[in-house]
Amino acid sequence: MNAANYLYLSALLFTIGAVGVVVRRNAIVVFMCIELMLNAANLSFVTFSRINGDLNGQVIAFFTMVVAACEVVVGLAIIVTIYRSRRSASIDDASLLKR
Amino acid sequence: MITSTTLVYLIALPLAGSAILLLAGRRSDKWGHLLATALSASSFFVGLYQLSLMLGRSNSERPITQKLFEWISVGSFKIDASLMLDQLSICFVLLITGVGTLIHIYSISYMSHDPDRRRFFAFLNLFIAAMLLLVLGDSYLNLYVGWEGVGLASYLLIGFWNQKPAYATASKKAFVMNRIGDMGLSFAIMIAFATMGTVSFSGVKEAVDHTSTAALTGIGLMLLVAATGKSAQFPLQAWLGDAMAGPTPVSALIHAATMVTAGVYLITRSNFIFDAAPTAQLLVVIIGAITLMFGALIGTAKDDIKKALAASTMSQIGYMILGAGLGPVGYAFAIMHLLTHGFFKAGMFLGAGSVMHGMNDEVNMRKYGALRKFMPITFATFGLGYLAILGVPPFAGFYSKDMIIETAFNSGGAKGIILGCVTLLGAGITAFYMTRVMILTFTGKSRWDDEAHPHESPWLMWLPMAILAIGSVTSGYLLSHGDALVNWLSPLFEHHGEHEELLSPMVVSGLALAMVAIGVAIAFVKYSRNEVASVAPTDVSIFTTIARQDLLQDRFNEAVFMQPGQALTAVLVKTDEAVIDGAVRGVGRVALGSGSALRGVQTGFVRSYAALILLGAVALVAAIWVVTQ
Amino acid sequence: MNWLTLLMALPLLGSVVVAGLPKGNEKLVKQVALASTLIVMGATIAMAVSFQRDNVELQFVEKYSWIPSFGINYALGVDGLALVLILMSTILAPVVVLAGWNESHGGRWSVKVFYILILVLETMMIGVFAATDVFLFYVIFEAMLIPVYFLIGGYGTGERSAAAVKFLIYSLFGGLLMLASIIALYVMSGAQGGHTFDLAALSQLQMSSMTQNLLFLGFFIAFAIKAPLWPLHTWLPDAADSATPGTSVLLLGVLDKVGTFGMIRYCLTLFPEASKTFTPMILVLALISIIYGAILAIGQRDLKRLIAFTSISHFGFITLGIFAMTSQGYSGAALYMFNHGFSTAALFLVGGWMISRRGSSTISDFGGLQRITPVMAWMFFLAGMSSLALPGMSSFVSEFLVLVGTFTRYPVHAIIATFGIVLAALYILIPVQKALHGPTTPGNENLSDLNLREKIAIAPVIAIIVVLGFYPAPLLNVINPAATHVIAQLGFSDPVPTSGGK
Amino acid sequence: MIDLAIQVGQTAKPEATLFWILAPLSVAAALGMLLVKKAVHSAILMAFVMISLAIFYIAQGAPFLGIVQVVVYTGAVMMLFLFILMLVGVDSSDSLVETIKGLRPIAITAAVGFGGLMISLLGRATLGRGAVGVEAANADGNVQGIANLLFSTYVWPFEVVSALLITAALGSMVLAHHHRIQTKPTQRELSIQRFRSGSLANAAGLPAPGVFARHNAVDVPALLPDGTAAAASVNASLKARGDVLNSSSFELGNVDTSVEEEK
Repeated sequence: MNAANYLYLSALLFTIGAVGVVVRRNAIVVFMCIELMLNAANLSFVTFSRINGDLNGQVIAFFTMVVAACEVVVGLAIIVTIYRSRRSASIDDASLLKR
Repeated sequence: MITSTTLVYLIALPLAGSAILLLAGRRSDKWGHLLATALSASSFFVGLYQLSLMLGRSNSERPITQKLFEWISVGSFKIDASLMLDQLSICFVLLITGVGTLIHIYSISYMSHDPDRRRFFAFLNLFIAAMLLLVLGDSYLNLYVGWEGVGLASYLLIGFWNQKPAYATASKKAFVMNRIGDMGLSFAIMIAFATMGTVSFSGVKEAVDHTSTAALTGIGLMLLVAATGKSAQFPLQAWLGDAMAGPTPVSALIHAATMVTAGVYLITRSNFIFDAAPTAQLLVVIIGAITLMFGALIGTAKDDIKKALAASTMSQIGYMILGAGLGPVGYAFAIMHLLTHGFFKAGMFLGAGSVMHGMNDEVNMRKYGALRKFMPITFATFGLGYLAILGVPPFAGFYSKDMIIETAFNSGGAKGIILGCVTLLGAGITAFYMTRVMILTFTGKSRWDDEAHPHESPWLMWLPMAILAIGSVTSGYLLSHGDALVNWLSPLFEHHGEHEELLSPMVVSGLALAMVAIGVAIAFVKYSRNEVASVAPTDVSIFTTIARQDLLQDRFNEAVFMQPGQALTAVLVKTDEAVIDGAVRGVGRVALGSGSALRGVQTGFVRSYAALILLGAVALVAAIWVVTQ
Repeated sequence: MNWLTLLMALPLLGSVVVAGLPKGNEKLVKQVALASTLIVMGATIAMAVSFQRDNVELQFVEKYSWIPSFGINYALGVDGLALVLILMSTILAPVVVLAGWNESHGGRWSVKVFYILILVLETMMIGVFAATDVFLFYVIFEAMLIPVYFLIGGYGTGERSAAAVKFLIYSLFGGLLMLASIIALYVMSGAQGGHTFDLAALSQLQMSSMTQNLLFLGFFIAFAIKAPLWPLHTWLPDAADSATPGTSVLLLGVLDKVGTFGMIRYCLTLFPEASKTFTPMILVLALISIIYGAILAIGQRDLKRLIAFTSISHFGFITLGIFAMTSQGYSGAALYMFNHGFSTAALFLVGGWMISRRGSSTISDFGGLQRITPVMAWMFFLAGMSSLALPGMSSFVSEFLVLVGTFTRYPVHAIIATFGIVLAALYILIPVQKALHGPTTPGNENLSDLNLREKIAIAPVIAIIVVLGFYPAPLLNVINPAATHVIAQLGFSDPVPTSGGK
Repeated sequence: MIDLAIQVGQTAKPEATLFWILAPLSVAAALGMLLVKKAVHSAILMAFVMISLAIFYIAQGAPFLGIVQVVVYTGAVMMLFLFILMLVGVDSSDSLVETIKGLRPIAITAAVGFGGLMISLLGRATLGRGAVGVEAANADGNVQGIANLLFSTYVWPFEVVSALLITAALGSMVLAHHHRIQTKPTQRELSIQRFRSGSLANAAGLPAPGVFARHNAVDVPALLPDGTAAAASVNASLKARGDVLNSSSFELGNVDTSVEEEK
């Protein structure tokens, strides 16, 4: 089977994730979409690893996972904090960074 | 040339007086006027001493110089602060210090009630110093210093009572119009330096021979511009009438006897240039002739005694300029008329001052009348001056003015005839307006208000008038006896062949006297036999109206220079604000505007930022797509 | 002895002392500041005495490596022109401190800060004229803006912040262009014998005429903004309007001279060919500045703005003299720089006193001051006479030299410029008439005349103006050798008398 | 089992079958994430996608990553998500109506453009190029291979990432820590506050839930003396969840109050 198919899949997932980040308002869903994008990237890495025949891509994907985990931890903490003060998980409500 | 070490005292004494009086301030109120008068007089005596030395030397050794210090020296532009006294300068030195001292004495009394008398004397001394520098400078640039110095003194003295806005304006007008003339002098100096490499009188005189006529004409014309400014000649004449705002002694000294004749001095001093530049010389004559008539016509309509005299001054200086423009033969006569005019016009101005002094500073002659009885001495001295200006023999004007008329007739061809007629006609008109002044002021019925208590002036005032009156009577004879002045000055001027005589002196004198008689007669008929209205009649001919408005000179200047200038200024001020600064501010506004336009993108919504990032990613991928194609 | 470093260090030391003084004692602060400036003035005069007049090389040269990796040196040295300008700056500094004794009150910051800024500025004023390393010059050139920015923005009046920002941005814009040119020079020097910022070495660079023209413009625009030359002048009236009189004196009297000084020191030296190429254009700009500045001055209603515009006219004369390329023009321009410092100082200081007493800077608010405050009125009048270049005042000598020098090479330009002297009479006499003459108008009756401190402050300025008017030789003797040297280096010699073509 | 999966994955045909079954499903699940209203459903769909990806990893010779993916993502990360969802409110469902004008068309256009361009680029880059395969690299075992790299070439990033992980843990603790601005009110203060409030209705404290004698569960509202239900007696979160029993059946009116007489 052609390994490139995984790349196409990765591109599709990444795009869907990106759209999700833009169109969804619930912070948690947005986060999940970000995770989706990261995973799509990971899939690419693994595929590249296979195409090139060495394990570097897999190591990078591994790192990505760690970083993604960190990011989720901190990000969710932020969401909790915001939720505590605003009683809302909608990211549109936190729009003070303007003008 | 013989060097001297005493020349500088001529200038230093009055300059020191001025400095002491100005720096000491109110502390010198008590004795300031005396110090100033004494210093002016001592300067006069230094002048007399120099004259006696000069008389003791042979003709060629008479000019003396004194180098004070090196003033400006850059490259080949070397100007020393040095003085030169020759036969021409000494005439002026004695006139300035002599008449000046008399007027100092006069002013002690005339200004005695003024709280700022000390300042007045400081300015008078400053003027004497500057005027002496003007006539003693040995280069055009040194002359220029004195030239602007007298302008400054004149400005300060015209505006002496500058708390009156009109007087302040008059002084400013005088300064600015003089500056236009000064600009001419600057041009002359620049041309001289660029073409001859020197600006000293002796250097320029030597360089004339190998300088092109075009350059000389340029220098000559520019010198003429300078002369018209300082001597109130057409077309820069308009300031002189307004300059009468100054105290009367100032009018007598500066605006009659000395400063306004500086233009004549300049032209006479530059005789070597004008002799080599006939075009310029011709223009000098034309300017002189125009001003002569111009002043005379204005004089006929003025009711203000000082302005009438001022118009007369303008006209008389026109005679001098005309004389100076007639070339080598005319210079000496111009100077002679200048000297005699210095006596009689100063005397008449002082007389006018005396009249004003007795009449609560009223200047309108229609409010005078019959003052002969109340001011006999003033009447007598003024009368002698009057006879002198008319040119009645044997008074001073007879000798000097007739010489100019005669020279004008004899200058040859149509030019001679035209000039002769103009000068003759001028003499007639002079007779008319001076007689008018005499009649309105001293004879007829009294027309003054009840408040006026005419009285004769104190001796401190009439004494200078009397001395000047003696001068007006005798100076003409003394100066022309045996061609004294002509011979005295002759080493300075190059003589060419004499013109043929068109008319003999006797005929000219006869014609002139006839014209004077006609003028006097008309004036008598018009003013002595009829009642004079104490308010100027308004139903007068258009000519009188125009003459009363100084032949529309101010209107012309206003319409042609002042108003366009003001409009230009206003436009430029607005343009600077709107266009130039506007462009600068526009740059700022563009930055600001683009910033606030882009600010709209910063909605604060994280998702819109994300959308932008996505768009950026699309752009990036698109770029890669295009590049890798 | 490292005279120049000493001169630069002294005011800096003074500012450190001022900074260490107790906060409450304002009088002590002022006295220390005055003493520092006086010491600097004394030191400068001592240095000037040992200056060799006929030596056209740079004197009091110092050179230390500063940033070796870029070949940047701390290099100082003066020729006649720089010496004269340093002398002017250090004489003006104590005058400004003394004259503006109270102008630091009512500022945004304390009195101490004001004098620290002044003293720091003085260090830079000396440095900018003494620097012979282009990079050092640039650093000081830009660093000078900072104290001035705070002096205007912190202690000025009216829209001081806006004026300060306008001044800063204008100057920075010019400085940026100059920086680009300096970097280009540095890069080119690398290809021709080693990277350097040394002025003398850079002036030997070979470059194409196109390059030279562009680099010249970079320098020239910076200096034309500083000078300021039409049409880059609009910051000056605003800055002068908002700054305190003392700051204005330093701004117009000294800082703006950096522009004309730079034209001579950098534009002419580094780019002789381009200078010749642009001379016709620059002369026209200078003429426009002369006439335009004068007309705008006539049209001003505000005293400070009026003085600012007269300066624009005067800077036109200076630029004209520089680019006339004759020894008279050059010496006249150099002398003009010195004289303008003092005549503008006199105008601004006396004008500032008038304004602070009256509480308004609108000319028509004054009236009849001559009767009320005779000494102040006379000082203003004398300052005005100096500004209109009356013979006997020092500015006459310089103005006439510029005109004569210009006339020998560019007669038409000189003639047009001469019309400026008539306009000068108008722009001085109109405010004199409105403010000093006429009846005393309401609001002016109780103005007080100059006090002793103010008299002491203004006296040396007037004295210098008058003495140099009659005896300019001390300065001319210093300037002349430098003038002939520069003119000769550019390959010019004074035109010989033409005899009018005969 | 893993060996089996690898074998299945690496034989050409079965892998293709696996891919063509799982890939459309995972895309559909991802799209579903965007379209469903409830966050919980999104999370479940997300978990599905992640597990599919784990299978793909294993199929591509990365069994270690596949396992880690399941453990870390579906195990830890998704749990975190669900925890937070519980905190925030499991039942809350989003409105899918766009509030920022023009954002959705832009997003979709951009996404289509991005996806299209990416796929076009990928097609251009990979067409006609076969994969090398990681069999050689995995000769000593996948975990050993990765470990070799991780502790040699990537040891420095590895350390950095570990530091990051600790920092993140600390950071989240700091963020989540509730900083009390005021001191906790004492019982005394609370009781004073109750009396100071507008009415004395709650002065005695909130009624406890439950109906005595008949029912004492927390999800049943207490009965007031008049027999009606006291809404305030039930915990708000129970109400929000809708997990409140109707107390009407226990109300006084419905209780048979007839007393049987004792004989």
